Amino acid sequence: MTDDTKFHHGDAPETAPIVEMKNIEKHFGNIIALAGVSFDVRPGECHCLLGDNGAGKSTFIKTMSGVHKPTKGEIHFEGRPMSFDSPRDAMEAGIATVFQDLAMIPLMSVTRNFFMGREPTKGSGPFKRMDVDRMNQTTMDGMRSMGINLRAPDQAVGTLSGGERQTVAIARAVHFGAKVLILDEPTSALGVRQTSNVLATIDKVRKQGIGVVFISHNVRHALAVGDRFTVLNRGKTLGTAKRGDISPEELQDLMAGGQEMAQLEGSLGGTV
Amino acid sequence: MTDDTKFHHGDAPETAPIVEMKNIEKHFGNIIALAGVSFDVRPGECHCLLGDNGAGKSTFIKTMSGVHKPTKGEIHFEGRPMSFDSPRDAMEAGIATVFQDLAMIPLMSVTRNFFMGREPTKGSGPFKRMDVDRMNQTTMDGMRSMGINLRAPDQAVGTLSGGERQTVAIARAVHFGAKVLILDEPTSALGVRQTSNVLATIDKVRKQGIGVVFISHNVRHALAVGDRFTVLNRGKTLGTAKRGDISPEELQDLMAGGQEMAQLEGSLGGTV
Amino acid sequence: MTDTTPQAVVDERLKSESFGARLMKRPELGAIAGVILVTIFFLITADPAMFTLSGIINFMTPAAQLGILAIGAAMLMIGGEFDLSIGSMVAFSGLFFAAATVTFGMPLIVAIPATFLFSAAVGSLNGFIVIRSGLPSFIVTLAFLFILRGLSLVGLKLATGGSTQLRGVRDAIEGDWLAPIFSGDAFGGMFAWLAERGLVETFNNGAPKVPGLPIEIVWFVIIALLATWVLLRTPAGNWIFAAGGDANAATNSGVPVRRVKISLFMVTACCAALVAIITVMDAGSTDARRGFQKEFEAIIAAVIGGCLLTGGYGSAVGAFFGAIIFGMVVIGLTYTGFDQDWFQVFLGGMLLIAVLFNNAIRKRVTGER
Amino acid sequence: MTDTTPQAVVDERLKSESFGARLMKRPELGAIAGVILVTIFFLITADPAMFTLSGIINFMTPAAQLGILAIGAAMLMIGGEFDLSIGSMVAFSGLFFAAATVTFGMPLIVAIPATFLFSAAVGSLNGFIVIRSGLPSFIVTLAFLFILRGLSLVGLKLATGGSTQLRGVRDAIEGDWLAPIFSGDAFGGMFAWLAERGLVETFNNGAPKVPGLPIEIVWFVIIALLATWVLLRTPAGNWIFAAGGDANAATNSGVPVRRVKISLFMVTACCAALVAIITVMDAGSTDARRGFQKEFEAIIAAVIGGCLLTGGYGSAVGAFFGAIIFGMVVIGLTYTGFDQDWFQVFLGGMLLIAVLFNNAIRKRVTGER
Amino acid sequence: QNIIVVSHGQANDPFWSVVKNGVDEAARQTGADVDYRAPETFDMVAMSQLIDAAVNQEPDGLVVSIPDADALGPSIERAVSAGIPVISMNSGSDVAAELGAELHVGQSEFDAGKAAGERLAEMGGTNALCVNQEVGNVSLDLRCSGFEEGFGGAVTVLPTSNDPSEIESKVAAALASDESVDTIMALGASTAGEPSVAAAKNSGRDILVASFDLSASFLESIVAGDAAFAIDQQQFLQGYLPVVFLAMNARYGLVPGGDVPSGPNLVTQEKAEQVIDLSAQGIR
Ligand SMILES: Nc1ncnc2c1ncn2[C@@H]1O[C@H](COP(=O)(O)OP(=O)(O)OP(=O)(O)O)[C@@H](O)[C@H]1O
Ligand SMILES: Nc1ncnc2c1ncn2[C@@H]1O[C@H](COP(=O)(O)OP(=O)(O)OP(=O)(O)O)[C@@H](O)[C@H]1O
Ligand SMILES: [Mg+2]
Ligand SMILES: [Mg+2]
Repeated sequence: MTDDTKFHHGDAPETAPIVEMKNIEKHFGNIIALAGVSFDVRPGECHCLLGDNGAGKSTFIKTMSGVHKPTKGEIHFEGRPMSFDSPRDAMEAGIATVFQDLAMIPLMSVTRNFFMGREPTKGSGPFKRMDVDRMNQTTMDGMRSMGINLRAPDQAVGTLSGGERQTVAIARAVHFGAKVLILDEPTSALGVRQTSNVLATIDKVRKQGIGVVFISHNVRHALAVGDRFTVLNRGKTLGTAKRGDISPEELQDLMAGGQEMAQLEGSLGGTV
Repeated sequence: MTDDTKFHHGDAPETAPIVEMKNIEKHFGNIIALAGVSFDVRPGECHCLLGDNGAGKSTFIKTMSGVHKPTKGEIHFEGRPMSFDSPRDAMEAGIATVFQDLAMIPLMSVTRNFFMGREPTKGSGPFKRMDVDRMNQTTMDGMRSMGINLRAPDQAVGTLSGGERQTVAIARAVHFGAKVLILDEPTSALGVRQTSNVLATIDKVRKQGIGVVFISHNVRHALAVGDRFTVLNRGKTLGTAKRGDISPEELQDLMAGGQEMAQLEGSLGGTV
Repeated sequence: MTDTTPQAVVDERLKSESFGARLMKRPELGAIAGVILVTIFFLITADPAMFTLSGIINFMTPAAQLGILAIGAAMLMIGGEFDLSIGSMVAFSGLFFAAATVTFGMPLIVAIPATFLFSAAVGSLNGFIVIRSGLPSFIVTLAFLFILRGLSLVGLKLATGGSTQLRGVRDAIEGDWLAPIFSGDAFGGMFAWLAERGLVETFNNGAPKVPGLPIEIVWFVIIALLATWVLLRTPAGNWIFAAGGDANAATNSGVPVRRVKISLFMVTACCAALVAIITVMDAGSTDARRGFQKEFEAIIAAVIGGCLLTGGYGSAVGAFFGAIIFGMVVIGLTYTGFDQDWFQVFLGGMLLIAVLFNNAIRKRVTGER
Repeated sequence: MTDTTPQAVVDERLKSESFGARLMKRPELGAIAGVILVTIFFLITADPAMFTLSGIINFMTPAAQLGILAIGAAMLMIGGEFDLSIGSMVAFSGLFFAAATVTFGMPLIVAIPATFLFSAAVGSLNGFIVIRSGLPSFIVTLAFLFILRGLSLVGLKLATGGSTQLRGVRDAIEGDWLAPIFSGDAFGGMFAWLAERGLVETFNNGAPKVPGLPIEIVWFVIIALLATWVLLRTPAGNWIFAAGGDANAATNSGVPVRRVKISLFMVTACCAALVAIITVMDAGSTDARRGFQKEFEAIIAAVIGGCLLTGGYGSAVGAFFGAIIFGMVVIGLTYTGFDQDWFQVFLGGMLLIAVLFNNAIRKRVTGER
Repeated sequence: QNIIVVSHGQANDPFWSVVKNGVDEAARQTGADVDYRAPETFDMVAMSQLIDAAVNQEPDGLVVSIPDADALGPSIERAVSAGIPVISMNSGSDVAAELGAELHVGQSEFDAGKAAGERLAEMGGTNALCVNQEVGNVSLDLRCSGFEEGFGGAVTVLPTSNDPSEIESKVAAALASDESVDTIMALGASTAGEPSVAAAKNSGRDILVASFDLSASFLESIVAGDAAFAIDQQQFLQGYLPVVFLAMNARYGLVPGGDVPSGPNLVTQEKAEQVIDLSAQGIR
C-alpha cells in the first residue's frame, strides 16, 4: 500500500466471505503478473475489481476460478482452505465465470456452448441423452432476457457478432452461478440496452445472496452496481473502498494508476 | 428509413467523400446481415457508426476494408468505383482497420504482429532484411503513446492482457492509416487512461485530414469525438445526424433500437 | 421502428432455406455426394459384377474393417488428437488375441475381453503420455506405431519359435459359442432362403454366391450408429467437440478435457482391437504386417468424411461414408479395364475428385461464399 | 504512487532470467537437448566406430537427405499446411531427372533446372488446389502422394521398357562439370591431405576412410541457414508465421496468404527435387520406391524439432536437429549389438524419450508451469 | 569373429524373417558375432548407408543382397577395397563377381519366377494374375516379370497392399470381372497367397493358385489340393551359408570356389506335408 491513496479500507465483514484470497502471487516464467493481492467476496455483494490495462485483474480472477494455480498465497472457500485443480472443481463448488476471452468454441452451436460441461440429460441407463429441447429453450430465453434475439439456437458461435457472443457467455454464467459469479469485463462489447440488462442482472443475482465479482474499466458502470471497489495496479492492490466513500473522479484517478490523462474536448463529463 | 426517427440527415458534403458505400447488402448463406446500408467518410471527419449488438456494424466495415465482398451494392473510393479483392488491396489504397477480433496472431511477438504484412526493410538485393531495431523501437513508442508500457517488444501477443492486445491493434492501425482509419469498438477493453489516449488520437489524426470511422457502444465516447453519427438497426440504416443536431438521450434511444431499457439505480446519468 | 416484436417467431433477417441446403450443412452428409459420384463412375466404367450383391459385399468387407478404425480415428480427431498407432495396434492386439487362444488356449469369453482390456490399457497409456507431457499426440503415438509394431514381431517370434505368422486360431476357437459374433457371416439362413427363391445369385451347384453378411459389416454399421448417437446426443459428445474445438476454452468452461481425451484414446484402441479380433478369426492367423498403414487409411477416410485435422469438427457418419469411398475406389479399379500400373494414379485422382466434388456441391447448395 | 516513471527501463514486473532459460525459449534450440541425450546413449551402447569421423559422416548422410526434406516440410508446416506428396515427389522428380539425363541425354545444366522447374510446377499445382478449394492440404497432397507415386511407376516402365528400375545415370553424367555440385564428396583434396597426415582414419590399405564431405551435408547446412534467415529476418518469414498462425487474421492484416502458401508448396517440392537429384546421381539409378514414406519421416523430424502441426510455430534449425536425431537413431542401431527384430521398438522408444526429454528440459529451464 | 549382414528385406517380412533365422542359426553354431541389418522399406539409398555403416566397423565379413548394383555398387566396392570379404546373397548373382564379392548364395528372383511360370503353363494355365503386394520393390517386380516370361500366356499384375482382407477382395474382384482367369501367382505366401486361395475357393471356379515362399497355412492348402505349389528358394540357406562361409574364412581362410544356388525348389502336394512344421517355425 502506498501512502498517498485516498482509499478507505473496507470495513470488517458483516457476513463471512465466500471466497477469500490472501497474498496471491502469480509468475509466468520471468514475468510477474501478480505480486501479492488480497481480496474477498461476501454473499450478496458486488465487489468491483478495477485497474489499468495489464494490472493483473484477469490473471487474478483466473486463480480464483481454478484456471491458474497461484505461485504463492492462500485461497479460502467458505472458510476452508481450498485449492482448485481445474475450473471444473471451482464450478462444482459454485463459482461461475465469464472470462475476458469468453471461453467459447467457435465451431459449436450456441446451445452446445451454453451447456458445455454441464449438459442436462433425460432418460436413464443406456438411453440417457441430452435434453436438446430444454437446452435450446433455456438458451433462447437466457439470451432474450439479456436483450438479444437469436435467429436460431444452432447458429455457430463463431458467426455471432462480438456482443452476441459475449451475451452467451454472460447468460451461461448467470444460469450456472450458484454462489459466486465472476464477470471479467462483461459489458465491453455490449450495446446500451444489453449493458443495462447486464447491470440489472447483477443487481438481481446479488439480491439472491450470490457474491458478484465485477471487473470493468467503466467507472460509471462500476459505481452503478458496486458495493465495494478494489483497485489493482501493476500486480498489487492499491486498496479497497466502500460505496459512498469515494467519488467517481477519485476512483477514476486510481484506476489510471494516478497518471495524467489526455485532455479531451466534447461531452465527456468528469469520467471517461 | 422509418418515420418516427428524430434523426436529421447529414448535410451535403463539404468535401468529396474518400469512401462512399451505396446500398450495401451482405448475406451469409440464408442469414441476411446487411439489408442495404449507405454510408460515406470524408477527409478530416470522424464518422461514428452506432447500433445495437448484431446490427451489422462489423460486417459493414469488413466490406469496406476488403474482408467481405458485398452481395449487392457499390463502393466508390475517391470517386471511382472500386472493389477490393483482399484486405491488402484496401490497405494499399490507404485504409487501415482495427477489427473487433483484432486480427492478431497470438503465437507471434508484439513487433511481428505490429508490422505484419508491411515490414520495413533495410539492405538490398539478397541482403534485404527486416529492420528489426526500427520495428521494435516503433512498436514500443506506438504503445507508449497509447499509454501502455510493454515489458519487451518480443513478448507473444497471446500472453498480453486484453487491453494491451487491443492497444497493439490500434497503434498499428494509427501507424499505417494513410487516408481512412476504421476503428471497430477500439476502446472496449481499454482502461480509462488508454481510452482517453485513443480518443485524443482520433482527434489528432482527424486534424491531419484522415477520415475516421469509429464504432462504439458508448454514447459518451461517440459524442466526444464524432462529427456525424449513423445508426444501424437489424442490417438497415436508421439515418445519419450531424454533431449538435442530436442529444445524447436521443442517440442512446436510437442505438437501443428504440426498445425500453432496464431501470437502474446508482450513478448512471442519462446515458449508460 | 420496424422492430417492435422482440419475441417474433419469424425473423426478417433470415432467408428461407431449401431442404437440400439444410441437409448438406451437416458434416455427416457431406461425403454422400462423393459416394454417389464414385458409384456413378464405376457403374459406367466397371464390370457389372461390381454391383451385384456379391460384388457389393466384396468391397464392403475391407471398407467395413477400415471403417471401424476410421470411426475411432474420427472421434479422436474431433477430440483434437491423432492416433498413429492404430495400425500397429491391430497387429499387436491381433497377436495378443491369437496367443491367448492358440498358445494359452483361452476360451473366447476370456480372450476377447482380455484383448479389449489390454488394448484399452495401451490406448490410455498413449493418452496419458500426451496429456501429461503436453507433447503433440502425433509424435507420441508415432513412437507407439514403431514400438507396437516392433513388439508384435518380437512377440510373434516368441510365440511361434521363429516365424512371423501365428496360425491355428481357427482350430483353437472351433465351436466356441462366441465365435459367430466376431467372425463369419451373419444372417446365413436368410441368405440361403433368399437364394432358394432366386433372390440372391447362386453358383451352378445352387449354393448362394453370398453365404451371408460378413460380420464386420454388421459391426461397422452398429459402431457408426453408436458413435453418431454419442457425438450428437450425449454430454460426452458435446465434450468431445469442445475438447477438440479449443481445449483451453473447454477446460475453462468445465469440460473434463483430460478424461475425455484419454477415453477417446481408449476407444480408438478398442476399435483397433475389434478389427484385429475379427480379422484374426476370419483369417485364422496373424502376422507381423497386419494393419500396416491402416492408421493412415483411417485418417484418410475420416478426412474424406469431413473431419478437420485441427479438431472440433467432423462426424462418425462422415467417416462411415469416407471409408466406403476409399474401399470402393481401392477395390473398384480391379473391376475396370484400366491398366493396373495406373492403380495409384487412379486412386489418388479418384480421391481428389471425390472430395473436390463433395466440397463443390456443399458450397453450391449451402450458398457459402 | 509506486510508479511515477513510465519510461522506466527496468520493469519491476520482470524477474531476471538465466541465459539458459533465454536460449531454451527459442524453438530452434529445443531439439538440442534431444541430440545430446541420443549422443550420450550411443556413446555408451554403440561401437566406438560410430563417433569416428567416418561414423559421424555415415549417419549424417541420411540425416542430411532427410533434413533437406524436413526443412522444407517445417517451413510449410509453420505456414500452416502439409505436404504428404514429398516422398512421391522424390521418386517422381528422380525419374524425371534420370530420364532427362539417360533417356534424353540432356546435360546437367539443362536437366537440373528442368527438374526444379517441373517440381515447382507440381508443387504450385498442389498449392493452387488447396487454396482454391479450401480443402485441407492433407487430403489434396495425399492424392498427389498416390498420383505421383503411380506416375513414377508408369514413367519408369515407359522409360525402361518394363522395369521399375532406371539405371545408368552415373555413366550419363560422367564428366559433367555441374556434377560435383550435386554429387560425390566436397573437400576431397582436404580430406586426402588430412589422411596423409594421419588426421583422418584410414583403412588398412591407406585409403582415407572418408573421401570427403558428402555434398548433401553441405546442402543441408546451407539450406538450414538460408531457411533460418528467411524465417527470422525477412518479411517473407514474418508472413509465413502469420499465415500459419491464423490465416484469417493474417489476411485481414494484409498478408498475401495465398501467395505465401503457394510459394511454400513450391519450395517444399524443390527440396524434394534436390534430394532426388542428389540421391539419383549418387546411386546412379532410380526406382519406383525411392523416397517411400519420406514425407512421414520429414514431418517426424520437423515435429521432433518443435514444429506445431497446427502451424504458426517452429523453426528450420529445429528441423535440422530433428533430422539429426532421427538419422542418428536409425543408423545408430547398426553400431550397437541390439537384435534387428527390436529395431522398431528401439526406434520408437528413442524418439519418445528424446522428445520427452527435450520437453522436460525446456519446461524446467524456462520455468513454465 | 564379427560378421554383418545387410539385406533389403525388413525383419517383419515373412520371407526375410526366415533369412534372418538362418543367420541367427549360423551365428549360434559358429559362435560368430553376427548382426543383421535392413532398411525400414525397400530403399536403396538407405541400404547403401547401412553398408557404409557396416564397413566403418571393419567386420571380418560382410553379407549383402544386391537388388540394385548401381546404387549399392560403390558401397560394396568400398568394403572390398577396405579388405573386407563380401558374400552376396539372394539377389545380385549377375553382378556379384564384378563388384568383388567372393561368391553368391541364392537364386535369381527372375529365374524362380520363370520356373514357376513354366510349371503353371504346363499345368494348363492360360490367363494369370500376378498378385504383387509391394509394387516397386524390385525383387518382387522381378518375380512377376520372370513369371510373365515363363508363363507365356496373358498375365495381369494386380497391385495390392499388405492387408489380407483387401487382397482377398481384390482377387475376388479380379476373378469376377474376368471370367477367363484360371491362374493366380502370389508373390508371398502368407500375405498374398493365403487370401488368394480363399478368394479362388469362394469364386466357385477351378483356379490354379501358386505362390512364392512358404507359409504353413498355404502349405496346408497345397496338401488339401486348393493350391498347386509353392516356390521355395530355401532362403534359410541364404542367411545361413554366407555366415558360415565367412566364419570359416575368418577362422581358417576357407571359402568355396563358386556360387551356391539355393533354389528354386517347387513344393508340391507330395512334399508339402513334411515342410509344414518347419515353415511354422520359420525355417522354410
Ligand atoms: N500466460 C502469460 N504469460 C506471460 N505473461 C502473461 C500471461 N498472462 C498474462 N501475462 C501478463 O500479465 C499481466 C497482467 O495481465 P492480465 O490479463 O491479468 O491484465 P488485466 O488486468 O486483465 O488487463 P486488461 O484490463 O487489459 O484485461 C499483463 O502485463 C500480461 O502481459
Ligand atoms: N460469417 C457469418 N455467418 C453467419 N452469420 C453472420 C456471420 N457474420 C455475422 N453474422 C451475423 O450477422 C449479424 C451482424 O453481425 P455483426 O458482427 O456485423 O454485428 P455488430 O453490429 O458488429 O454487433 P456487435 O456490436 O455485437 O459487434 C449478426 O447477427 C451475426 O450473427
Ligand atoms: Mg483482463
Ligand atoms: Mg461488431
